[in-house]
Amino acid sequence: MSLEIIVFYLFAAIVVFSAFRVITVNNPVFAALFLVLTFFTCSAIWMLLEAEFLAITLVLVYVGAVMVLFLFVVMMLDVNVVPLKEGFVKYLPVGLFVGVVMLIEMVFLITQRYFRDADFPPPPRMTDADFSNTEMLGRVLYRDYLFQFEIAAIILLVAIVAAIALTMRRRPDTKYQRPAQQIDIQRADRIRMVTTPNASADTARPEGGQS
Amino acid sequence: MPWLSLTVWLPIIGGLIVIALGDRRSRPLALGISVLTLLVSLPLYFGFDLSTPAMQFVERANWLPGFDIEYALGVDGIAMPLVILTTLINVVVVISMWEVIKDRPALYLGAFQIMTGLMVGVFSALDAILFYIFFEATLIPMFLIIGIWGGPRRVYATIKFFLYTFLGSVFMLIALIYLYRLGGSFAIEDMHQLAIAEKPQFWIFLAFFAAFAVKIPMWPVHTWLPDAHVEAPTAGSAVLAAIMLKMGGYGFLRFSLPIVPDASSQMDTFMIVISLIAVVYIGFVALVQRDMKKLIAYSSISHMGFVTLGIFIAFGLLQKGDISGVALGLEGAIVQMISHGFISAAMFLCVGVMYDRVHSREISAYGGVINTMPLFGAFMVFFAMANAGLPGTSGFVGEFMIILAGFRANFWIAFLAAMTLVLGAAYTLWMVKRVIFGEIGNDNVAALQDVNRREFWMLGSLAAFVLLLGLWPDLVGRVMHASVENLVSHISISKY
Amino acid sequence: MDSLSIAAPEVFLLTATCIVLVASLFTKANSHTVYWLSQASLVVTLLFAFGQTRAEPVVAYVGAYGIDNMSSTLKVWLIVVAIGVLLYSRDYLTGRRIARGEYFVLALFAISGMMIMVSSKHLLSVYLGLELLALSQYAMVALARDDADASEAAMKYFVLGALASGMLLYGMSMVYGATGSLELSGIRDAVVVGGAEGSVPARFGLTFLIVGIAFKLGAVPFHMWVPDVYEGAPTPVAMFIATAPKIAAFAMLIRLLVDALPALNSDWQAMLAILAALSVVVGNLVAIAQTNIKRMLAYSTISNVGFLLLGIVGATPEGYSAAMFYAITYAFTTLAAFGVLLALSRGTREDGSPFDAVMLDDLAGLARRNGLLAAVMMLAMISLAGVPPMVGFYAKLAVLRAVVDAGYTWLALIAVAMSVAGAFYYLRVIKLMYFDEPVVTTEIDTAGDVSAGLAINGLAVVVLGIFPSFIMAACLAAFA
Amino acid sequence: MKFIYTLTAFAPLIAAIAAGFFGKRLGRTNSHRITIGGVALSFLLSCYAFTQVVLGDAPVFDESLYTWLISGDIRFEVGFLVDKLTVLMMLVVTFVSLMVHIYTIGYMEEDPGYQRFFAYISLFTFSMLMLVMSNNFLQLFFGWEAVGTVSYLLIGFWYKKETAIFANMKAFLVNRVGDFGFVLGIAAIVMYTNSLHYADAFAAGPSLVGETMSIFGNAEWQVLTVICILLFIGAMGKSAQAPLHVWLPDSMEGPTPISALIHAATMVTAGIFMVARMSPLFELSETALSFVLIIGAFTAFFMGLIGIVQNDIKRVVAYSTLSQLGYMTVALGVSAYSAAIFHLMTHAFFKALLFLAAGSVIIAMHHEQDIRKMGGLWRKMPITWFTSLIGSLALIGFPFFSGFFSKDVIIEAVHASNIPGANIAYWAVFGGVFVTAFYSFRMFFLVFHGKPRDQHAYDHAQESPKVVTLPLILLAIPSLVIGGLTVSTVVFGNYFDGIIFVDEAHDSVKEVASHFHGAIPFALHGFVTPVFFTAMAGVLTTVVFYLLAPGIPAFLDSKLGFFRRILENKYGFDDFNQAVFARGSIGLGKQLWQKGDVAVIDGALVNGSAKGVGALAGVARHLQSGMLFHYAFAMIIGLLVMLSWFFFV
Amino acid sequence: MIGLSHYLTLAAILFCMSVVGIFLNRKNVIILLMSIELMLLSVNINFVAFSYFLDDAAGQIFVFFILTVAAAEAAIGLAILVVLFRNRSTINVADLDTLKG
Repeated sequence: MSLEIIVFYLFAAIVVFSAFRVITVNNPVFAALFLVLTFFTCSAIWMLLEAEFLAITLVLVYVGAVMVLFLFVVMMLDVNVVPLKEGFVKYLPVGLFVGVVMLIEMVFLITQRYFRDADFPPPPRMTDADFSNTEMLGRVLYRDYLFQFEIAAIILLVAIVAAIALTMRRRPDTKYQRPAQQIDIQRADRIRMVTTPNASADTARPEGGQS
Repeated sequence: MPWLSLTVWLPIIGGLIVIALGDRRSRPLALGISVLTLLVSLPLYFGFDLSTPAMQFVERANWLPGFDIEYALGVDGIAMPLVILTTLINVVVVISMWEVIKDRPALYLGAFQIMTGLMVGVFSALDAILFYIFFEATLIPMFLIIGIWGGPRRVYATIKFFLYTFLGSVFMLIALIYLYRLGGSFAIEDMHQLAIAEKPQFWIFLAFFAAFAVKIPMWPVHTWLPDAHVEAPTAGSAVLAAIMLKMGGYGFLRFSLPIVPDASSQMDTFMIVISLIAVVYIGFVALVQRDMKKLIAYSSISHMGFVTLGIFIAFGLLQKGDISGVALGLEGAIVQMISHGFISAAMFLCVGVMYDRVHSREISAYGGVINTMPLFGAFMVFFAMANAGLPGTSGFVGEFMIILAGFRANFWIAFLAAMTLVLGAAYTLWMVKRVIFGEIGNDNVAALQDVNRREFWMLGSLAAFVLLLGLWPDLVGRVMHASVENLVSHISISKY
Repeated sequence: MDSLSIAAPEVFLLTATCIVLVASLFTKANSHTVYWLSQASLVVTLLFAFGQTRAEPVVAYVGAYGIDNMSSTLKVWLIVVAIGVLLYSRDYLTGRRIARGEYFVLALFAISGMMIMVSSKHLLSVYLGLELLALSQYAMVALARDDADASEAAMKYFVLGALASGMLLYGMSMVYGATGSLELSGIRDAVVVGGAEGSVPARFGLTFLIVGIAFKLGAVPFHMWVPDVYEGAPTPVAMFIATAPKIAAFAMLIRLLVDALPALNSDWQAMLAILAALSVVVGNLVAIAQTNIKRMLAYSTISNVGFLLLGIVGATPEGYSAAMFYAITYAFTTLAAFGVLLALSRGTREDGSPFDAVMLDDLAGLARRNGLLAAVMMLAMISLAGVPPMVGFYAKLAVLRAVVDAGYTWLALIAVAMSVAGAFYYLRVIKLMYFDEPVVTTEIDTAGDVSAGLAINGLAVVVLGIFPSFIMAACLAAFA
Repeated sequence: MKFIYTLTAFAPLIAAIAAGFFGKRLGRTNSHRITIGGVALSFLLSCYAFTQVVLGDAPVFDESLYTWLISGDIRFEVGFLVDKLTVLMMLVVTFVSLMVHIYTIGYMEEDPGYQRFFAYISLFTFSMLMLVMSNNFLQLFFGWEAVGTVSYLLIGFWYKKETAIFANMKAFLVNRVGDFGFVLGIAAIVMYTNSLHYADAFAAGPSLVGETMSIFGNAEWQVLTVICILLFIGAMGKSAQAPLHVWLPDSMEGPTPISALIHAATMVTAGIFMVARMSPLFELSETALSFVLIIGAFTAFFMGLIGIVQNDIKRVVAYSTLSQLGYMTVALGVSAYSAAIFHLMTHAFFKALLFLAAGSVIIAMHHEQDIRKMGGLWRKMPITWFTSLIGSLALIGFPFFSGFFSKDVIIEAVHASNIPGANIAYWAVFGGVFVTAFYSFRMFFLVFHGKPRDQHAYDHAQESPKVVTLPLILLAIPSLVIGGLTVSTVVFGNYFDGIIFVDEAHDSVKEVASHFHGAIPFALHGFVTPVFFTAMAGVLTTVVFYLLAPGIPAFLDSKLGFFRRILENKYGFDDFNQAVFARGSIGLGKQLWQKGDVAVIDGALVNGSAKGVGALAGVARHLQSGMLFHYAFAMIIGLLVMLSWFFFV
Repeated sequence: MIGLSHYLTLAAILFCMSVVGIFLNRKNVIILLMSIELMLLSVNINFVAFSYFLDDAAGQIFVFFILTVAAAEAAIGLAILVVLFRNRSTINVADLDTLKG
């Protein structure tokens, strides 16, 4: 049993366990943290598949950005955690049954019978010192997948537009400063001349006295 | 001149114009269109070549090349009389609604014109899909006519009418597509030449049956008709009975018989039995109706039973080698359709004349109408007699021919069919007795005004046709011989 | 043809969208600038797309993207429908607290996404186009931010959509694994016909792909989002979702099943046959029980999708073109129906909230209030019911022909029988408009261009019903 | 000749159209002038035809006017066959019709429907002429139904009278029952001879002997028997043979002139005429002849009996008509066609006379028709009295009166016949003689003799105007003499040679003819026959009952009330029809409608399935629970099912 | 030695778990979103594994795009969640049942 196998099974076990916890824990904060764990271990498994760049990206993008976003939202919404358990047990048998049947079917179809290991021998190790997975991806990405890359950019733009459009609120009671308006001010806007009918001498020019 | 296309499209486009121009001028405009339509349809009769069974006045144009669907029109001796009937009734119907309709007359008149064009299309289409289109499209104006201008239960009636007939015809569509798959053509005449195995024939027959039996309507899929008739406005009832029902009979002649003769032959006992049930059972049902329109509607079903009877005794007679009887039955069926077109329209218009004055269709709301409306009473009695199949009126001709033919097939067929002589007279005359004769029934009747000039000409023209066809049915008979002979030749050979 | 001009419509539209996006920041909430800019960019895009209709089929961007007869035709119709969508939406958005600029921007993005789906020659392009469309739609549904129903609908749509695209992706990964290619042509060449054992992984992937496609189309049992989203979403958004994306989903179906996996047709034919049957039955049946017209139209969509799938079931070029015809005509027929609803949704209710015509009863007596709207709605309903001579009849005829040709006569029988049940609820709409007396008798006035648009739209339903050849010819050419 | 015959038939039609459509514009006088002119023209042309055909030996005219329709190889034509039988009928019809036209001027004088009435009776004359002149079954049926329709219109002439409009409907429907058989009979003829033309059918007749058809199960029926019985059912309807006689007494609701014209002289004899015309067919089926004989005998005797208890002057005559029609039918049954036609002719005159005389009495009594309220009128209205006497004597078959010749021949022929059933028939017709005499003179004495029972009416009674009495006189003449003048030619001569065909085996008239040595010896011999004694016995009984000892009838009444009630109920035919056919049909219709159409077809199947779909939709919509996890679950299940595909396919 | 099927099986397990998670979770929409992330992860494992065993960079590129899209999706999903919470004050899945039938 080689180290690779031990590593694979270890991490696979963690992936499965943490994924299981993601869908079973009560508290969404824990779920998010288990999801982080799943991503981490998964990234390790990708390392075994020599997908170094993606492994790093997974950690950076998912753990660093997406999961933080999740946690942020979870915290922000401040959901009551207590009653979330009910119903789960009731539907567990059905869920398990469906899941297990599906798994059996899928595994039956994808394992040794059709995707035989013999038909898919592991490729020769990229032992070249100057081989870079990142560089290889970069070349392919920017040469062959330029078009899709652009679309992906648009998708991100859509996400930005959408997220802003949905969540940004202009509250009516929010106070804004408008510098241009502040500067562009006339005397008449600020001062009202008041003439009192029974004006006495010492109050005859109150404003004039102040300016 | 493309007379057929003119007859189809003139009223359709004219109807749209009527709708578009609004209510103010709609009446004369619609009348003009209907008369013009009648005029352009007349060359079909007078220019008709009696000697050939081939389609005449054929027009073809590429229409949907991708679908293999052609715009192909043409008439033979079976279709042409129905086309003329349609245009004739259209004029009468326009006259009938002249003053009667007050609510949105343009839409009403326009809908009738459009429907006329579509119905002419049904009878003259040579392409199965074109036929289907016209066949179905007629539902829309009728749906609106009943629904908008109908009686209190109009919504129920019109939706029932639409769905019932729609259900029937969609299966026909599948059958037509299936036939296309077999023969690679949607042309009806090509379909006539197809060889079809036994099982498919049976299913195709069933599909056609679903469409046409509902339309004509046969027992037991008839129940939409009384409701539709009762709720429809007068003119709607008239057109429905006079022409729409004929589409079913025409369909049997044009599709069921020549395309699937073997299946038709196998099913003929069944068809004859339900036709006879229609004649007898419905006769009894008509007897007890309290609503005049319902009574006439049931009488229509009973009369249409004769049509299907005349059509389907053909096979038994063919087996006996009795070609003459076959022709008698088939021609009788066609004559019966034409005649019923005039008589049922007239009966409904008669009820309409009374309804316009008293606003009731109940038999019990009348009595002694002839005291105040002698002229109308004369018309009503005349049409009632025609409805009861009095010789000398057109109502007699078809029934007589079919009874003659039925006797050749089987004594009991003729026996049961001939029961209409008694039943038909019973329900019609009993109604006449209660409505027309007797002392003045109530104040409404006492206040009745006799028919005005418009109504007189409307009923008078129908009476003239009823009489003309009764005294000289050869006017219609002569045009159909060649086509019927052709039809007989189709059904006398197996298509396996 | 250089690769830029191959993607010219998309490139232009995306660029224009960015301009619109910027413009929307600098215009007042109730000005029509953004609307006109959007329409202008769509019109120009239409010209670009039209320019491509006669181009030779070509693939560019290393097999990622290309144009062929189908894509160019579908794009034209997509844009035409989209123009109608924006036209009908305009007045509704005015006066409601729905972010208007964003609506147009997201709509334009979604249209780009659809155009990309239509032209994709590569699994990744399909996926990205799909996501571009889907993400825009999720956001659009939620645009009515103060509407609890809209956000519920958006959430449901989002979760189910993500689930579906997850499944689609899983299928793509399997297909990739089985064939070693992401290009559709590569996949087609790699899946060998007849090798029963060898094609199993691809078939396995195919199952997941079908889930993704069926979800996008709204076929039973992947349809559950449709009614809720139609009902919950603001009507213009529901209209948008109901129309153009069906064309795109159809294109995706063709790309994934016909272009990529024709060798597996016996598998997907059977699956689609069942989906089609279920859709037709469930769609028509449940629609009968509806009182909300948007929801009713949703079930109508489901049933019509069933019909569309019938065309594919035959797996013949005629069938594909029939389905394509169906998708196109369905889109603009539904557009007319929603257009009328939007035209009706004006004024306020008694409590001061803006009036939305969503319940069937809101249509009561429409014929007396506005003849044009009623007529257009009636034409649309008759067409959807498949009654000749409306265009919907030809669409049904074409798919039925395809399905009968393929020997699935039983399927055709189920379909037509259910379409009769379906006719009932379409008729009910006509009944309400024409036979019933209006509750509110005020006349409804619509903007001139909207009236004109609706009139043209309604007329198209009839005229194209009588002369469907030119669309049909294009559809046939797409699969010639 | 074609033109003349056409004009003969159509002149009354043209007159009818003129009076019917333009009656108001023409006015009363012009209307009756036109119609009388039309019928008179017909009569004159008939006379001309008679001279040509009978005296001048013109060839038999058998041509078609126009082709009505062609279908298959069957030609439907409208045409005339004019032979000696036809001209005889034409003469009778046009003459009686002319008399009735003239009579009507007086009878209907005050009626507002004056023009309409003339139009109707002219139309009737046309129809009847079409019937008798037809050369084919189609036109025969046309005329057959047309006379029925005019009869319908005329019975219901006073459309306000509830009884009248009930009677006309009843008449039409009962006739339709007969027509039902008639049409089937025509259909059978067309089926087996492939032609509607008389000549073809008669020519084909002999070849059908022995041919059979199955009707009930496997029992084979002689085709000719079936045809003849079916045709005769038609005749039963029109000629009011039991059990289809029920309409005729009720038809007396119509004005009296039409009772005379239609319901006594012409229309009701159409059936007799038809069977005589069809003699070449009937002769081929002994079974059918027996059937005819039995029906006729039953009608002749039992319908006459009912006449005894009637008190309405017209109904007495009506039952007498039924009975006399029975005699004619009996004659047909024993193949004495010529005798039947002969009796038809004489009966036409004297029965029309009796009816018109009754009408004259009714006018005098101011539309009182109950004979129990009359009496002693002979002093007031001598012409009516005298002509009535002639009519009554003719009716009872008093020697030398025309009725004697015809009736005696029939009775003799029945006696001589060997057709199965002839024995019974003989006793029926023999008994009928007594009955006839009894009711005839019962009425005669009650009306014209004895003390006036209603003094007021009697005081106001007076002889009718000339337009009424003139026809009476003109009809009385033939009633008196026509029998004696023509019996030797028509019955015993060769008048019907080549027209009426009698099988040697059935030829009962030949047997009678062997004792016939001229009209006068025949009549003289009539005084010493049992028939004469029987008739005289009947007359004497009435003299005793109604003139000498008026208490006897009342006494008998109290003793024999049961029989009287049977007779007054007309053996229950009407009640039976009303209960079984009328109510039965309505009940059946209601059942079929409410249970069949409304409940089963519409309720259960149509609306039921619609409701079912609706209910299903209501249930199905709950699948859409609104729950996100259910939606997801549906998708997952969908996926799972499709995945499972691989394991099952 | 670890073959392709190992990775595929792992992905399948993750896939099924996410599916079950979506079905079983009736309380918290956020966990639904996380389940979807799990599903995408399983797809990614598939792609990476295939990419490795087919020696083809396309698979990894696909994963790259999936990650990008997933991030955008998460952003929009969470934005919708926020909107939903504002309107309904709950993110309980079982409470999202106004639209039904």
